Amino acid sequence: MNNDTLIPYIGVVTDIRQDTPDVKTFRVVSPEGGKVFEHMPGQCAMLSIPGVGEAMFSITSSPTNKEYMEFSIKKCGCLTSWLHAMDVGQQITIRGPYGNHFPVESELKGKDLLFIAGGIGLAPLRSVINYVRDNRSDYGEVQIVYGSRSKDDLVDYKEIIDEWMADDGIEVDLTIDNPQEGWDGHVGFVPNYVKELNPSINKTVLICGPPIMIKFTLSGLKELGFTETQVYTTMELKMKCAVGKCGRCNIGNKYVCKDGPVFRFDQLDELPDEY
Amino acid sequence: MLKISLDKLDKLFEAVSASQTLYIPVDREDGAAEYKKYESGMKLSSALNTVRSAKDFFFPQTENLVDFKMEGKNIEVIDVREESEDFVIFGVRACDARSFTILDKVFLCEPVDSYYKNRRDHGTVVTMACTRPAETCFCGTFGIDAAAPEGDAACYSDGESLFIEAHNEKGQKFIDSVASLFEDGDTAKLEAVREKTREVLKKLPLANLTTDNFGGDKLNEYFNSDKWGELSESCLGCGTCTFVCPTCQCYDIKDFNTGHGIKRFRCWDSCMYSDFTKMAHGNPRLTQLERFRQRFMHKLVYFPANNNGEFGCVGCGRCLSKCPISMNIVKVMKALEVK
Amino acid sequence: MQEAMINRAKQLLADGTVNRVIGWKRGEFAYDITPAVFDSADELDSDFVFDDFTAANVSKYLVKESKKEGKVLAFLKPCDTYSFNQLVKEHRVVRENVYIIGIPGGPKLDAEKIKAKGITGILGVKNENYTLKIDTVYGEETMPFYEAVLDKCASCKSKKHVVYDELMGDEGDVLDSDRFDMVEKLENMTAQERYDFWREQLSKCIRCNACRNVCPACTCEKCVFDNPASGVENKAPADSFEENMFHIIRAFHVAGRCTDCGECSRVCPQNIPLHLLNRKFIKDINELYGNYQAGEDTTSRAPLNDYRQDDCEAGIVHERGVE
Amino acid sequence: MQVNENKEFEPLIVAFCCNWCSYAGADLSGTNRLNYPTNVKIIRVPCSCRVNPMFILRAFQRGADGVILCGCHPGDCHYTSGNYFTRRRMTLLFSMLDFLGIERDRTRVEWVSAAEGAKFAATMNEFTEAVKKLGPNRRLEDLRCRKQ
Repeated sequence: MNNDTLIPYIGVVTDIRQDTPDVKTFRVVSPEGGKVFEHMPGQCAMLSIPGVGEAMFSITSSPTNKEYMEFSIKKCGCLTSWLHAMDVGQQITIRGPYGNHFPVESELKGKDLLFIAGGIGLAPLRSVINYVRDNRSDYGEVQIVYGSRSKDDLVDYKEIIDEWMADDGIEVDLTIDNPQEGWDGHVGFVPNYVKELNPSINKTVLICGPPIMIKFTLSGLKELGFTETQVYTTMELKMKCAVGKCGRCNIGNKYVCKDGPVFRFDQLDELPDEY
Repeated sequence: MLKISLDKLDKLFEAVSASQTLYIPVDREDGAAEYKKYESGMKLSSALNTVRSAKDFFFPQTENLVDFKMEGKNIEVIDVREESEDFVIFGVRACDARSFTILDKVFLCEPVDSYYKNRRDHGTVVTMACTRPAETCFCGTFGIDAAAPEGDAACYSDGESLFIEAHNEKGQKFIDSVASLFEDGDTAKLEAVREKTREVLKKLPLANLTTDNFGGDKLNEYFNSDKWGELSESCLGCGTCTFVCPTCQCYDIKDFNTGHGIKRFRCWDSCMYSDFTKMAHGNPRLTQLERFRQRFMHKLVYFPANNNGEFGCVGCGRCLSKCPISMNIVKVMKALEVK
Repeated sequence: MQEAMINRAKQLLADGTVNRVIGWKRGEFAYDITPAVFDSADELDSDFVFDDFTAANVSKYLVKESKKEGKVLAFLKPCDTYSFNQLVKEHRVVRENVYIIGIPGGPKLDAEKIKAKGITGILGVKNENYTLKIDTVYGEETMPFYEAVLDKCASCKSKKHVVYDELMGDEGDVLDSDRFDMVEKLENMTAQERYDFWREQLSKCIRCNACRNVCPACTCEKCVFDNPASGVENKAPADSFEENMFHIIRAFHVAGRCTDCGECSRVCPQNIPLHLLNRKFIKDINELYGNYQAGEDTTSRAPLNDYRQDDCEAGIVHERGVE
Repeated sequence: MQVNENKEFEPLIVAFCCNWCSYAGADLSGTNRLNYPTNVKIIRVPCSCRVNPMFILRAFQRGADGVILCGCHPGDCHYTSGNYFTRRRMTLLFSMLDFLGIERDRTRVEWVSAAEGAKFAATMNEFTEAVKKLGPNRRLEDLRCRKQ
């Protein structure tokens, strides 16, 4: 019998990094070493601890990383609490890659890119950002606007400072919600910050974060002159099968696991408001 | 067409069940019918339909997907799949036969569900034409002819004999395997019976129900209809409609810790249940209105939008007779329809 | 009766006593009525129905309805008043927000029983001197009224309304019913026979949860069987054990609170006689701890919230019935 | 549990013991060097009243062949009245299990005080024997949990 997508592979957690108080980044490889499967930026995988549960997580590492995959996971439910309690060397099950991806090889190619992320919303975008950094000549200017509740809640802070900010042609604008000791950067919410920054309307926008942030940022972008066809986001709903059969992650007739998770806002506009 | 006398049906069942598992609808003590594995002496039910639909045979209520053995930090994945044995389902009605086409669209599209395909490949569907449709029947609404069912092979009764014809290779193989019991028969009387059935079908109370105004193109119009509140008001949020429905195919995947391993199984799930879309950080369908809407939008709008206009309902009428509060797809269609 | 009910409802709507009415709404056929809330006289005129098929118990809807703005008028049959009273006792409904009109009870009919006679294509059902005249697409059929009566009505326990604001029709009495006969019959079987009986019945269960969701005593905000943290959450009966456990625990959880309204068996799509489990508890409670009828009043202590120092020991199970 | 023809069937007994009387009684039987079968697995609960019907059923699901519930003697409950409620609950539950055709000797309630070490041992011996006679629990087991 052919392999079935519902039967998972084994993944070994080789490194666990505490990013913020409630976010850890897990490095996963196959037991033989190397990646369990290849993916595109924006795609997801189903991770599970048998007996606890299975859930969809976006792959945070870039496909250009040939050694391992990374997942940045915020502790918020049953499975994620278990994942956070794991030690290095623990095996988990993994299946994927699922869903579509950001159109890095088509629509985004040659474009100036504006990434907007809030909190753990950076996780799916990090994959694209690093993909773009590794294929730098294919894309124009890159601007990253990233905000979170506090300095401690900025995911991948070290990588942002040491690598992204050190790159030429990448502008990184960080912001936190409230003033904090030891923070001399911008203070304020992401939507307002984006308006203050007044980015060029030629940029293509990739946005991910809490729904409320997306909502206000989007209306801010529209005020600046952006159109919905310029803005991409990635969604998440409850999933079980991850292949469009179990019937729960739909928004209208589109399944987030199969037709998403990446949507352009004009596509979302045609769908009912149920997410 | 080939025929066999109705009083020789048990001979046919004996012959079929000698070589493979045979399932036929039989009457239960409480008056309802259900599919049972054929054993000598069982009588074919004359009931119009079974309470549980025939989808069980290809998409059972629960099935083991995979086992895990956990040892220290290590996990062993055990593939529990086995090649299914050949089986025959006899006496499937036209509506249920069509439901397999709908389930196929979900489970056999890429990536193919090997669990479903395994059973589908090994199962032969022998249908039975209806002669006494009920008031709850509206298969005609979905272009199904109850007097000429689909399936691998189809049977028709004229009250004396059972006629059989093959629709494909699988059906022909079935007929060949029991050909010695059949003889050539004259279908004149049969035609009359079929004509009579079609006359009855036209007189049924739901005969005029159409899907003309439903489909993928009115997605937001129906989604935002103000009728949903009233329609879903008395919904109990049970799963009766979903579980008796031959086309409802949503499932859940769960793990069961047996104490000496983990069994991952899938089971039917219902969009009517409050935890269907519940995630750690919230639930996009918080009230019964949204859950109720999802079920009917899926059948009448989303499914046709994704499947060239085919609807996710076959008009079998099970939900009409089984819903504890008698709220069903027909009432929804009539209340919702925008001409 | 229906006419009188509609008129009275319209009066109460008009004089502002209530702002909506909960009752039953006409369906597509003769028998498929749906509980519904009516806001206006027009709606009442066109859709309100009260006939031989209005068996659904609307008490449970009042848990939600009574918490809304304004007062709701509810027509309650005798058995429904027991359920309602029990909900009042458990502080699940806001009594002040409900105006209750007691209406005569059944016996109500079960469309499934008509269909089980092979009668199909039903277009209309008329009761003429306790003979049902059934108009079908295949011609007219007849059957005795009493053969189509719902099981729950066939063993009716009471025609008395235990709570109401006003009464339409005559008040009835608590009846001397034969409702424990089947329980007794089972008790007198051997353990093996009982086991076989229940295995056959419970193996039909598809876990649709209709019995639980319709039950006026099942009003937990979150059922243990829906709670992933409970360790017993299950959606489908993956094993015969789960079939047993669900029904044992469900019956146990309503033991001493179940008024024996019979809705569980009425709605079961697989015709499992679930009421027998509840009646077994009621019968045991009556025999071991004294007669108790849940819903009869709003003040007495429920048998499982109460004890006596000289209660029998659990070993009494060994001394009763047949092994 | 597999019934092996060569080996005598050894039932698994789960005993729920209340912290204040029965658990202490079990302790006493130990300090007095009284034997009770190793088949008995004790689960300590704060009061016999803590035992929910679900606990009993889940013990059977997970492989128990008999379940016994021990608490303080009526009137001696550490929480005044807990065991009175237990008594009603378990009477009804056991009666229901009996009604469903589950062997009635698989369940039992026994009152064991902290001073009754001998009674504890005797009860466990007796109960284990009774369950042993019944053979493995087949009517209220979860096949998935059966060890192959």
